[in-house]
Amino acid sequence: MRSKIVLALGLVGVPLLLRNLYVILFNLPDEMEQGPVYRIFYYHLPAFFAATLCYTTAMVCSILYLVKKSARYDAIAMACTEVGLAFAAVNLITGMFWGRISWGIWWAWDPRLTWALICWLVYFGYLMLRKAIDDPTERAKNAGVLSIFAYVSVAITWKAIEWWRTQHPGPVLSIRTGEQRIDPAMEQMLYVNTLALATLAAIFVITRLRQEEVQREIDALRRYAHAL
Amino acid sequence: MSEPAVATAGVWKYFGDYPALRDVSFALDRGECLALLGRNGAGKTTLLRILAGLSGASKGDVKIYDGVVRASATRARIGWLGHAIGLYDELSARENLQAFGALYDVSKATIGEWLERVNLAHVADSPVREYSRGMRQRLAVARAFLHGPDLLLFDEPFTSLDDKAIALLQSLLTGVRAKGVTIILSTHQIREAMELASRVALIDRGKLAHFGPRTEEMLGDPGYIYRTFGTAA
Amino acid sequence: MSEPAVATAGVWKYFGDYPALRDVSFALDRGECLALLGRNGAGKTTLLRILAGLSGASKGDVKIYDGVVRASATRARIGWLGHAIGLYDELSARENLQAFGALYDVSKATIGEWLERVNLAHVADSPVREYSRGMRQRLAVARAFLHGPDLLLFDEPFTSLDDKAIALLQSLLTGVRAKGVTIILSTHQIREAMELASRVALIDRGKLAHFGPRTEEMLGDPGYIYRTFGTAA
Amino acid sequence: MRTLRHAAAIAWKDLRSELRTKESLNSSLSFSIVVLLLLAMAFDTGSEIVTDYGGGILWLAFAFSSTLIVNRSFAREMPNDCIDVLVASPASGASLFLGKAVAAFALQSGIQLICLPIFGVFYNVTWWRNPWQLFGVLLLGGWAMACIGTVFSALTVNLRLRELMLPMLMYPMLVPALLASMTLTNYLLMPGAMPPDFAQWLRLLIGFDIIFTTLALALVETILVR
Amino acid sequence: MRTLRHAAAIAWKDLRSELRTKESLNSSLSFSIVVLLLLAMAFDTGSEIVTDYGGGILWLAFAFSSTLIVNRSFAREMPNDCIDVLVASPASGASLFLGKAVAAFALQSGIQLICLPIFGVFYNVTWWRNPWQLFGVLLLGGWAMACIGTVFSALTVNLRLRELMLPMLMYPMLVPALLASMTLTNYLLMPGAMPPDFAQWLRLLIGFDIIFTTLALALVETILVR
Ligand code: HEM
Ligand SMILES: Nc1ncnc2c1ncn2[C@@H]1O[C@H](COP(=O)(O)OP(=O)(O)OP(=O)(O)O)[C@@H](O)[C@H]1O
Ligand SMILES: Nc1ncnc2c1ncn2[C@@H]1O[C@H](COP(=O)(O)OP(=O)(O)OP(=O)(O)O)[C@@H](O)[C@H]1O
Ligand SMILES: [Mg+2]
Ligand SMILES: [Mg+2]
Repeated sequence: MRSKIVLALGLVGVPLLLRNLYVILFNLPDEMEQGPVYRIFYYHLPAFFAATLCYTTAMVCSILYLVKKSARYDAIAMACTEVGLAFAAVNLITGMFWGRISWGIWWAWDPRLTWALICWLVYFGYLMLRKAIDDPTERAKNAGVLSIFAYVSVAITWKAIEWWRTQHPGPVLSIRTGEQRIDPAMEQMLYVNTLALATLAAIFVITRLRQEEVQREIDALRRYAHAL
Repeated sequence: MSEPAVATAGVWKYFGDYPALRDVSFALDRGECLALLGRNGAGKTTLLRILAGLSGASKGDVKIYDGVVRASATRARIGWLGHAIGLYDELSARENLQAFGALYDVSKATIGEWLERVNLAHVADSPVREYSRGMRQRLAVARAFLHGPDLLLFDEPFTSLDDKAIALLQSLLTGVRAKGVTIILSTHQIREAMELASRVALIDRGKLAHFGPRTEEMLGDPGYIYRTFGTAA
Repeated sequence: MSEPAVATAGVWKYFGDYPALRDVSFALDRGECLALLGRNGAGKTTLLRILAGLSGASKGDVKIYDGVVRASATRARIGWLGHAIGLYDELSARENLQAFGALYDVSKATIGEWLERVNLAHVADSPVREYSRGMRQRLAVARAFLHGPDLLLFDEPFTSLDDKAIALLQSLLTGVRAKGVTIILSTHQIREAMELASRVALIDRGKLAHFGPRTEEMLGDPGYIYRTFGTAA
Repeated sequence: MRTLRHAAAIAWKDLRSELRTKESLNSSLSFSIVVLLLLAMAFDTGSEIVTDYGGGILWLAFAFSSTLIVNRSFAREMPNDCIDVLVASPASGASLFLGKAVAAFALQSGIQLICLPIFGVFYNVTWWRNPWQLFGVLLLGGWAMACIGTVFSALTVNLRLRELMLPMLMYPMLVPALLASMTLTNYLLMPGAMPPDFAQWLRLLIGFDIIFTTLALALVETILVR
Repeated sequence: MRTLRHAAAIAWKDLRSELRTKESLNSSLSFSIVVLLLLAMAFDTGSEIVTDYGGGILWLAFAFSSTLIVNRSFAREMPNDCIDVLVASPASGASLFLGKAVAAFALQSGIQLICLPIFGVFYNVTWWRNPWQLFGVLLLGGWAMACIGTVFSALTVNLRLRELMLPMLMYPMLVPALLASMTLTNYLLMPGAMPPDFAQWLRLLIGFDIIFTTLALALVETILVR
């Protein structure tokens, strides 16, 4: 069942990803001011969206864990956070390269950049905390609490673009600004690629989850052996 | 008075893969005194901590006076004395009792009484850091009794007490038992425990190997229980 | 072999104004085992700490194997086991013994042997944090014996050991005594100590109330010493 | 009511034992003075940098010294397993948290009050231009640090490398509050009328305090009971 | 020789219990990012401030992390009275001090090495202009912090001395060393030839290290044995 879902997602996601790459590289026109570099954008923003999706799921599952105390939710929260962190890293790194090319520096202490970094650090801290606790229930509990706190930083990152206006470009998407600031074709591509990356994220999460479950099964068997 | 004071049903506790408790079930009536015996690493402390709500069972059910373990009302009825004394080294005996007493609404007078009772009144205002080991243990005993709990969970309470202090603790325990307080104590000083106990439980590597009334044979011969109910190992 | 293993002359120890030890003088020959008895707060720990060089006497003289207490050569000959176990919770048993062994040039093989001897070999690589109280105490015993000291200073070593572990420790102690090691141990478990001791000292509120050989009466009756040599209080 | 009474008892105990040993108080106070001193030397003071970044410097010193205090908040309960006795007592997790946070807050405020005049002297700043507003900002920002710090102290108390883990988890969370406090303090140190976004930053700071206090109170019970 | 062997054993034990897993590396990594971030918040960087005061920012981050690490040095020996066993062992006070200081120094250097490139990226500084001299300054300044910090930490063991307000003096004592390190680092980050007082600051730093190491080795025995 699980593997069928993965397969289905893969069948949708991977071709979509390849098609998008083709369209982004060869079909869409250059941006007027920046030239070809801007194509990085089609990964920069969707990666952040995918990460946000992951973080949100992680937060919801953490709450569920704290209420229901079922290890399953903890595993989902962990898998989502790991994958989210990877996508957030894609957003950061593409941003840094983009910045290097268009601003000439790797990093600026612009609020948007800073928040993206803070957000990343917070979730990295989450993984560190998990690694530092050996007892599974203790780990799940503390990590769950941290995940809820951490989500505040996601919300702030999301809002930062509106609260502070600086070096990093302001909102461009029509759903946020209410007006059409970029070419509709570009905007549509953003959504389509977000979908592709989100599918990819789902595949990663499920795979990671399965790995975790196998691990838990092994643990259970070992426990059973010990109890005998 | 019909329901038991403490009832566990199929309690398991895992530390990682290691089952520290395996399927422990027993029921203890009110006013009983249970001596919890077992070799080093058998699981006595683990069981007591679960009863006190300090750690959760991996599986199974624990009832205390028909309430769940962590309910605030239940907690107010428990007197806990663990391996460590649970006192602040830099505060004085009186300040320590005040600090904990405040959580149970204990009056100043009661605190003074208990300091008298455990023979620490003359040093009540020096910091606990300066106490000898036995004095610390006596203060910890006072701390556990302070709020007049209905269930005492004592983990090796006789440790490092001298003959007089042991006699004192024994008389305190028999005193409260007469008033209907239930007592569970783990110890390796079997002789002292047998004088108090009405029931005896033996834990053997996580399993409850024996649970029953204290018999006459146990009184005189501390090795009897291990020989009769324990496994060879 | 003529000079005594441990000799104190007029040792006083003040904590502030309080004299925890008053004029303690005794001499203990090599290969003897001294049981240091006394009520809670009598001053046993204080005396042992002075002998180990962990705190200085306010007045008086201490000689260990004819050396001064804090000399490095003297320290290498002492095995110390205090109230607390003196082990790192986050390190494993083996790492703990390695860490302390390195200060005395103890070989790896010896460490493995001792882990076997105190029955901890099967958990030698889990952190001490996960040990039960008795397991910790056994590891602490191994740590104190590790470097083959000539003088053992043990403060309540039987604490929280089960019947088997007590028997083990007793046999270890008689074993090394046969090789000429001198032993001083304080305890409230008088029965267990009397089986080992060749001399008995009683400290009564800082004073050395009795120092002499262990007699037959002491063996059977743990209260005998307090009754005979102690003050009424 | 009961929660508050218990919290008061715990706060009082914490303060009492900290004032006895002064362990974290001393190190935290002297460290914040060092930070002020170092920054004063690193940046030629007198230049316009201080007037522009005075708030930043001040809050940097507070933030660093606060770690040293909250680090001990729950760590203090570890020797002799005092935490077990607290958890087994009828005091709720919320009261435990409140008590500890208030104690940390009080200690921290003491340090802030000592630091403020020192800051004034080292940097030639007239910090008493808007004293009440400034105290208000100190209170709000200080509570944010105490609140988050206490929660994370509880989360990390059993960890190896706690000393690094705590600030690494705590500061990123704190950044909004610190940023707001810094900016507000800068505004309050400047002569003249307040800039228009003063109210906005203030709202951010208050909102932050409310959100995190609520979250902490709601979640602390789960953290404490194993 | 024996002193050194014992010191090595103690340092190894300390490092082992801190570095149980490689996660410690990760957490120091993100810890240092967090501190640099905090400093960037306080001073709107990007302006010429960084090029002029880069050394100040860097050493502030180092001082902070070092305080946290070194605070634990002897505190680690307190649970279970491990310090008693060490003091009763034939290891001398000097070897105990050396071992602890070296362990703290190693941890600290690890963090510094991680910080440096991050500092470079986040503040757009070309720090590799004079790499060897820079490492030299890091070593000298780092040792000063580890040495003074360890002595300070040892005071936590000894109640009587701890109450002598010594801790209050301890951190301010560090100021000369930190100031020298900052100035030297600033010089090394700047393009062009070294200013004439470079050698003078360097001498100050070296002298500081020598004096305090000697003092510490001489005094530590008194601190440890009550
Ligand atoms: C390290 C550097 C960078 C980071 C960490 C970063 C981070 C982010 C984040 C987190 C978002 C999504 C936020 C949201 O939609 O709420 C975003 C969106 C965006 N980024 Fe970046 N960015 C970086 C560099 C750049 C550069 C150099 C450019 C272009 C010059 C750029 C252009 C954009 C644009 C146009 C958006 C879409 C804004 C919107 O409509 O939401 N970014 N960036
Ligand atoms: N936190 C933990 N992690 C892993 N194992 C643990 C933990 N706590 C206890 N154990 C293990 O569980 C078993 C039971 O421990 P417990 O402390 O309950 O023993 P005990 O009966 O109290 O022994 P003692 O008489 O020595 O105090 C031991 O084998 C111990 O190693
Ligand atoms: N650091 C200290 N400061 C002040 N008084 C102290 C200090 N240490 C011990 N004392 C006092 O000295 C006396 C002797 O203490 P000591 O620890 O030697 O007793 P003990 O014989 O070991 O008792 P126990 O059997 O309870 O362990 C006690 O009255 C104690 O209060
Ligand atoms: Mg136990
Ligand atoms: Mg003692």
